[in-house]
Amino acid sequence: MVQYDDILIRYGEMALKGKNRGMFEKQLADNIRRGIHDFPKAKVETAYGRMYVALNGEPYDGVAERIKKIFGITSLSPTKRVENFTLESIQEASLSLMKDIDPAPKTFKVEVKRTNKRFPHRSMEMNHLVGGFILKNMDGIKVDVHQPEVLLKVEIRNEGAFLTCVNVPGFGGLPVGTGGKAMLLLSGGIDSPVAGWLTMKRGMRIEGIHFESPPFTSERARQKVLDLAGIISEYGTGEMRVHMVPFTEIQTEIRQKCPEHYLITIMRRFMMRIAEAIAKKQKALALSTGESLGQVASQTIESMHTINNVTNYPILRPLVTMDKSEIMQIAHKIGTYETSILPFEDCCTIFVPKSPVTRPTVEKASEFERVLDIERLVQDAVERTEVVKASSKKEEQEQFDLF
Amino acid sequence: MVYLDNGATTAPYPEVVETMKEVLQTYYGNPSSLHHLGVQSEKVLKQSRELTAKFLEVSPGEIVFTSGATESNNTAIKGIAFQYQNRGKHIITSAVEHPAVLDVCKQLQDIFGVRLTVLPVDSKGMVRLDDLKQAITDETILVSIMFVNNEVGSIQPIQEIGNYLKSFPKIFFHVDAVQAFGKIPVKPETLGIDLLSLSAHKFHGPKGTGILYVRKGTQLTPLLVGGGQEAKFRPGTENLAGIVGMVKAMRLTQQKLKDQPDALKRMRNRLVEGLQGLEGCYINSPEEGAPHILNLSVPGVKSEVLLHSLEDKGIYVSTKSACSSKLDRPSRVLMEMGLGEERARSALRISLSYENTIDEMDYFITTMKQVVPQLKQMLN
Amino acid sequence: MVYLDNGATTAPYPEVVETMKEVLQTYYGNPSSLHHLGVQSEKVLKQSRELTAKFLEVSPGEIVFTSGATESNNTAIKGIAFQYQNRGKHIITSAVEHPAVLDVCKQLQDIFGVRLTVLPVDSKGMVRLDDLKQAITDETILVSIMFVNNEVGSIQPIQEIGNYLKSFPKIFFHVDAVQAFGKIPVKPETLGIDLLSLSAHKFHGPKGTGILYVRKGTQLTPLLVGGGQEAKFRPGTENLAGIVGMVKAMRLTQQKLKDQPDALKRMRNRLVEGLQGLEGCYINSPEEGAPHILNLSVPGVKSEVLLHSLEDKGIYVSTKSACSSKLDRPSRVLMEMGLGEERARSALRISLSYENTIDEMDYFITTMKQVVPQLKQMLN
Ligand SMILES: Cc1ncc(COP(=O)(O)O)c(C=O)c1O
Ligand SMILES: Cc1ncc(COP(=O)(O)O)c(C=O)c1O
Repeated sequence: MVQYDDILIRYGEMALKGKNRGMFEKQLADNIRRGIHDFPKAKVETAYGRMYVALNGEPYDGVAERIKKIFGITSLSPTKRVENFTLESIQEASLSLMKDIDPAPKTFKVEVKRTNKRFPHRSMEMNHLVGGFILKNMDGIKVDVHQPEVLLKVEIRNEGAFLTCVNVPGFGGLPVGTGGKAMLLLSGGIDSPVAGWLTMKRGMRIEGIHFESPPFTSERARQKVLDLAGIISEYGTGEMRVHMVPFTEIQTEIRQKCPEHYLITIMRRFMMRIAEAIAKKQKALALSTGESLGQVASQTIESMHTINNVTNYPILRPLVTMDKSEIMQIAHKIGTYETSILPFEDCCTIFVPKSPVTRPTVEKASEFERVLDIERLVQDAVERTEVVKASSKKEEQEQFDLF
Repeated sequence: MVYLDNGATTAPYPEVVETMKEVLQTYYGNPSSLHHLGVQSEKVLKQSRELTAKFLEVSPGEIVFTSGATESNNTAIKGIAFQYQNRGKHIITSAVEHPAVLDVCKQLQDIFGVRLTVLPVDSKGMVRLDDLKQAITDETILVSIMFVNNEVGSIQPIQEIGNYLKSFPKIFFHVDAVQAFGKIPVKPETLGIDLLSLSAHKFHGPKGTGILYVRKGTQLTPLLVGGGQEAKFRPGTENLAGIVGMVKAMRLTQQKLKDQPDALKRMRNRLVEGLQGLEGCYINSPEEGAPHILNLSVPGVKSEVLLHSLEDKGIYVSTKSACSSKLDRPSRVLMEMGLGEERARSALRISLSYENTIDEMDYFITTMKQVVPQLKQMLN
Repeated sequence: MVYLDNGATTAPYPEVVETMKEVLQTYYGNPSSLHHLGVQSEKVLKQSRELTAKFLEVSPGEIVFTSGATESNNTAIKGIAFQYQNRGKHIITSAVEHPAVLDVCKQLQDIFGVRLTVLPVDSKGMVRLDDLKQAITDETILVSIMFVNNEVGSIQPIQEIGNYLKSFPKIFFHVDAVQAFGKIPVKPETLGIDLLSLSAHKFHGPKGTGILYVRKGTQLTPLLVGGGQEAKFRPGTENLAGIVGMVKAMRLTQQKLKDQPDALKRMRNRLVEGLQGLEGCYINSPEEGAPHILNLSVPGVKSEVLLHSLEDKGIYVSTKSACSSKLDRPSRVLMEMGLGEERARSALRISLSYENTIDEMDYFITTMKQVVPQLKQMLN
């Protein structure tokens, strides 16, 4: 097992010119720092237009696991630093790196870059010296200069020689915190966390809004939502505020006073109104939802139109064109799936009408709603909303003083 | 707080906690060690075994200490299945067993080619002796039937089955008596039982300890293999603190059963009477069931919703067995009893212990009468 | 009292006892129950798992809580053997394993038709990588090698084996690390280990709790079947007090390893030096063995006799592994190391913990120098 010294971080520099760049880098460095807070010795460093994490003895695997999630990073590479400039130590280090690759590669290529001109061997010569050493000491491996499985890069600089041969892809995107704020309507299901994740991908900070209906929903359902928020926050700033909106009263009012087939439409219109009110308070400029077209009867374009009618806020629907299977794939990839499928009631599963309307209209919805004191209900729910901070940091969750 | 979830688990008696603390501090030597500390631990272990045997009216050599009923059940069922596979490969169990029996049998069926008969139950949740008689074949090596059902409290005809099986010396009889001990008399020998499982945390003992009674002469292919402890039926360094805690809990519980044999029954009767006036509330437990379990349904109100409404008032109950309660499925046991999906989806289990009081029953009744109509209104 | 039998078991830390008491009293709810008491217990359980994962530098989803290393070993070995039997039926282990590994493999051989290769060890008690290389066949599904031998302290070449096995993605690597945790770094992931067993009572935690690390993606046919707890790898109501006690003990022990990395080694060195002057006393442990175990022999003086003489002076040691110490046989491990029957019959195991002191070592040395000549004289 090779002990790596640094992790080199690459980000989409091309897209970033001018003064945005400094802000972008600072946010990315902050997000990485928060992501690896429990590896205290690891330090984020920016120098000469690149960013790297000095491991200082922390395990590469554990640190990389965290970093590779963070939006804004296109790829990363573990690097080995060789402090003395002897040919032998560079050869040995190169070999150990190659041997560490699992599964063992069949072809490779060496690429040496020498900026330290005092080093006696030139780049081209070094390519042969290093490559030859590896060929001699590893079975079943060949050089392929065109399409090598592994590209071993050796950079000989004044501070030392830096070796990398693994390139771990990141998720790309922009660092969370560089693109304004949206409020995410977060249920406990599969879709909304994925929608949140995709919203974050473009650099937006998000806060969650969750509708609770005790006693129909439980402590575990609430915890599940916070867990989900914690999981997706790992891709951004490491934490996320979730607004817990008490929704029982509104649901029962609708249930008792409005026609059953419009129940879901009206309920969702209330959710939008409340979300907008909270967004205003939190200075967010958009709402984000997990809706996709035609998934369930309530997600027709007519339905979307009718629900959208109560707000002027932009509603981001990152999943709108996706199939369920695509959404599930992402949920698996980002680690929310297992939590999403835990079977606790959420506010949308309690009152399920037998035949919900599939083509609701704005006119009808407004008319049915007239019996309700919309303003009071919304205001009351917003006032009683509780804000809870979800976090990927364990010590910020509820902890027991037992250990 | 009114804790009515004693079927899921119980709070350890304060005396149990104290005694465990003492064992942890004083008798930490390994019972297998040759020196004094080991000898002391071994003596404590021996006394624990003797007391357990006394409480169950069996011999000390027939007591195996385990890590709980799940392990006891697995050890018994797989132990017989592997040990006697040359005699036959047929096992009989019931449809209302705990997963720690039913799923063990199914695993044997799926992976090890055992043939399985799952006996149905009647509307009271009881197996019929006739069904059992018909199921027995030359190949049958084991019958595993629980004593008291954990969801509805039905008491199975263990004595009848035990008697009947006496004429089949080659068939072993295993009984999961987890919900029976301390509530009704449990005497494996007079009941004709060969193997019997108990779990300490169901009678105010610690979690992670249990008992397997193995009738003398019964061989088992050991499930766990290792250092040879527990007469090789269950090796591994003995959890002495847990064992002593369990034995203490057994003693205290048996004492309560003796001193107040009707206490549980009185509380349960109070519940039944008190709930009679509540519209739309049905009792699922058979009248002659175990005294500490009462299962009821309020059709139209999902179990989980009623549970959380009661929780708001400080009352803790469960929907079905604890370990399956996180799955959003109708109760399997109620379905098997033929009570229908609506009742199986709206079931609550109230489970009592000697620590509960009649006042708590009254509080529960009052609360139900308050909460249920509210919920019904909200849901209509 | 000078307790030098920490390889058999350790005294729980006072903090462990306290925290267990608190859990027993406060967090007795069943983690599977839906109400608040259950939720609280579930959260405590979750935190326990996260901490354990952190200590071992793995993910929480890879941690399974068990009732001890015997169960962990049985679960791992049988779980792989049954799950992957279609791939092959060959298992490799070593001659110096604890019975909770070796006898499990033998049971699989005797009853389930598994082919077993038992690797020999050299005079230091270590397996040779070359022997392992030669033993591997297309049929091999599991290699089970302990980390630190419990009788003599030899550290097996786990890293080398782990590295080597990386090129055999279809072979699983199980490590019984019971005697390693807290004494040397145990990081299953970097060592290339798929399954790893620990037992809490070997590092001042409670008896009856253990850990099985199961690398992500590894399937196991569950040994225990039941209510589905522990991701179905190990069902049964969780022993929360034991688990929390164990995690606390892990934390304290790791802290000691970090704060005083040489403490054990220094004590062991003192023993070695101090005993050099004692005629007829041979060290059986390899020099580069684990820092907490020192095995020695005084040929001509039977282990048991020396043990009891030391006991008279308040010193508690053991003859070999605790669980086999009641059998009057020469140490199997020493025989395998080729040390001969005479030394294998007169062996003592001194096993240390961070709670021991240099003064105690000196007392042990003095006592040995006093007792051994006396015994020799009496026996001549
Ligand atoms: C009837 C029955 N059998 C077995 C068990 C399993 O016991 P444990 O979880 O203690 O292993 C339980 C309770 O969970 C039970 O109620
Ligand atoms: C190496 C080794 N493996 C396994 C065990 C078994 O552990 P337990 O008895 O806690 O199950 C022990 C100790 O007894 C041991 O030393």
